[in-house]
Amino acid sequence: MNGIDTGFGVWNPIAWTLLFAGALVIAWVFRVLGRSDYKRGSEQTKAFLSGNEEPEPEKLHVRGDHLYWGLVDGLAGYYRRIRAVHTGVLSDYVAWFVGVLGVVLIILALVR
Amino acid sequence: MNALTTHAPILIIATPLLGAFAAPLIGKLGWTVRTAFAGAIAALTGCFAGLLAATLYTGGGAPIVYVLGGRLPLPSGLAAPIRIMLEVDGLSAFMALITALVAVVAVLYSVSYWKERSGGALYDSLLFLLIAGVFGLVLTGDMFNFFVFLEITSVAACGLIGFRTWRKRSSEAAFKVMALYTLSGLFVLLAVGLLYGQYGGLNIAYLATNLGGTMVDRVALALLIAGLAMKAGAVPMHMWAPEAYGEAPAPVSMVLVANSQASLYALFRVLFTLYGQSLSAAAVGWILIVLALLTIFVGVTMALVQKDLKRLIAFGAVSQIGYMLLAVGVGFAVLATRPDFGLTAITGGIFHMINDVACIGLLFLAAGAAIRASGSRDLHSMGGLAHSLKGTTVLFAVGAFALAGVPPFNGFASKLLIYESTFQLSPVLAVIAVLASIVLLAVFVRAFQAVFLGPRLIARPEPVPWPMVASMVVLAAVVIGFGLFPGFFIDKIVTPAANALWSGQGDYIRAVMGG
Amino acid sequence: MMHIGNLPFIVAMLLVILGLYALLFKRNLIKMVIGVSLVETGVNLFLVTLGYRAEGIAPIYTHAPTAVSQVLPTPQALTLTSIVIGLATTALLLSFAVLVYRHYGTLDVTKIKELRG
Amino acid sequence: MKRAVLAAVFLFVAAFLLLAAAQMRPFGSPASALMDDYFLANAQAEVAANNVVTAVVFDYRGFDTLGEATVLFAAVVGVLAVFRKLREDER
Repeated sequence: MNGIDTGFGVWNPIAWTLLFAGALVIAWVFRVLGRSDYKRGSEQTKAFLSGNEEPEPEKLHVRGDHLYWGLVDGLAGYYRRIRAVHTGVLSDYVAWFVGVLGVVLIILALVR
Repeated sequence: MNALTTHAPILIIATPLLGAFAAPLIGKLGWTVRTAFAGAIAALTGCFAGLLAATLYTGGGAPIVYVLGGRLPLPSGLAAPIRIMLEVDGLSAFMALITALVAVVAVLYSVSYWKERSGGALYDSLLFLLIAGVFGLVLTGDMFNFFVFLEITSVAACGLIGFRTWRKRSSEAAFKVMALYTLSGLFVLLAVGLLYGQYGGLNIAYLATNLGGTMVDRVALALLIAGLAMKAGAVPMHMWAPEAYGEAPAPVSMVLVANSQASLYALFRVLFTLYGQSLSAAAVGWILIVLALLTIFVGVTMALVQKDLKRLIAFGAVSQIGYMLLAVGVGFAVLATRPDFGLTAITGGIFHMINDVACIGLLFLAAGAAIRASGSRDLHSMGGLAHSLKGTTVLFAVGAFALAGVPPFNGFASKLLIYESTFQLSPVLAVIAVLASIVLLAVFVRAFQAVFLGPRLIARPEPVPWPMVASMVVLAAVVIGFGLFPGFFIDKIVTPAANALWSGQGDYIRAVMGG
Repeated sequence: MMHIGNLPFIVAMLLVILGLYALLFKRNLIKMVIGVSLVETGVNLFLVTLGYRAEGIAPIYTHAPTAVSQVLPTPQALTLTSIVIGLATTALLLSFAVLVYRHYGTLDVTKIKELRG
Repeated sequence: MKRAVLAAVFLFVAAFLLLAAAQMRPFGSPASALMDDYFLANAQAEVAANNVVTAVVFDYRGFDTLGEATVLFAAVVGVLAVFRKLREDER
């Protein structure tokens, strides 16, 4: 009743959630059993940057457009083309509409 | 009570229409009265939608026909319906429930979102017109009437997109979207004209009994597919969608997603109910599948590189339309030949509709709160909002995970059905769908990191008023509830809708034409 | 009556095509609105031609001769509705064009593209 | 190049629309007029209207007319919203 049977597999979210919660509890237990000589706010928690001063947190923050730059850079060719397609010009939007209409017309005319 | 049940289909449309017509007058009485009125109208509409759905489900799923201005669908001795009628089957009722959810949440959110702005009464009026239009789209059983409601939604939606007239980009988006909506509506009307010319009728059930596979029918189908797919936002006709969703006020973006889904519903209605077996289902199914794959792929990859928060979510919304198209396209391609997975695919696609509107709506609303708080929508200059907007942060995370299909949220349940059934037709489809979901998770991790994590970049963000939080909590409850109990909801509301598409053509026609 | 075949349908479609041409190849926003209007006019004309019945008269009974066929009333009703809808959408489109001009200072559609990429 | 492809696709779609128009049932002879003949035969008796188009617009398809008025209302509200007076902080 509660899960789904797709005919090829089964998905029961309640069982999954219970398992996940169990895993979280185990992780939490491990965390609690951690080292007792760790002190918050002391020299231990400071980042070590080869002896350099730690920059301000505002400067360390990875901003939105810096995330995944590697992936985007790897796909630069694709992105150059696909962004060129999004011209922002209304006539082009209408052209795409007419183009799709043409393709659908061909397919429907040819298929019996 | 009995009269209410009988007239529920028209009351669903009439109540928001009353709200729309009265809003400019009520607006003169001040903010409190206006808000109370809007809330009452939204709540009443939601009740009627629930009543209609309950009537349908307890009645065994047989379509409910409501004839406007008459008692019987057919006047005695005539084989053609003459009056406009609303026809509600499992799918219509399902879409009405989605729209009701969206309507209630949008009105609740708008209460404080729009308090300090000019033209609040006009905003309420347009919002109710849009809601009434979407209800009309999903309930009507008449092709020309469908066109009329299409135009109501177009005009109201564009009025709302361009509502913040001081924004340069809003005016641009409003003009472009209006031109495209009008064009798609006119092509739908042209197709309706072709069908009327051939068969002398406008009723969907009547046309479905007569349709053949002639050239004119095919051209009409092509016009309907292209026009409705554009309004739904399928790639490569999706370019208006990020502009519309991105530039509209946050609650309107959510209603616009429901509007796109109503177009998608109409596309499915045309394919399954109007044309059904009279055309080569495999070819049309593959048209949908190709459009869907393009939509999924381009949607997520474009979302990855957006710098504007609303526009990023909007591209995510475009990609989700692809999942529904994919699932139902697979279902249509194997219509009546492979019941072992065709029905599962359609079930997944239909279930994904309500999941999508809940997740995307939640994301739009949370983004609206974040933008309102920080005064910026540029991912580069936002950050650290989690320090002050704790509730919004959690809600955004819930929406993002659910949309990306992370268990145990609802997006996973419907996407699992889609993956497993499309895999049966071609493993490539499932692989692309899974990969796109992973990229989508990356997209929202980026958005979440940029907006909410990190040091406080904004000193004193505006707090989020309680009605906005409450509306987001409602959507989050839907997300989690549908995620934890998918079997229950599929059994109760999704299966009747999927059956209406898969095997409901005969029932739909018989409800009007008898026999 | 001269035999004209399906010429009225074709002429209506030609108007639709003309409007589509304006939308595709014209750069001025007002001309694009005119293009939308042309498509609309073509569709309306198409609808109203659907109702014609050979040798028929207007479907009005006042002083109508008996035993003469009348043209179909529904397409005329649909066209009336569709004309008013067209008027409403054109009005809104033009007011958005005014708004766009205020913000951008131009009506050239290729220059109104802040929302791209 | 782009323009040439566009022109070709445009001409192709145009040809299809014209083909559909040419292939429709002949002009002047509606294929099936069950609904319209019902209106012509019964409008006077049922609606008491001598003008059948009026009967269709305001009675048989009155819901469309309501929708039409709604579109008009929506457009008016939209135009009012576009040209409304903005608050100081919104300009």
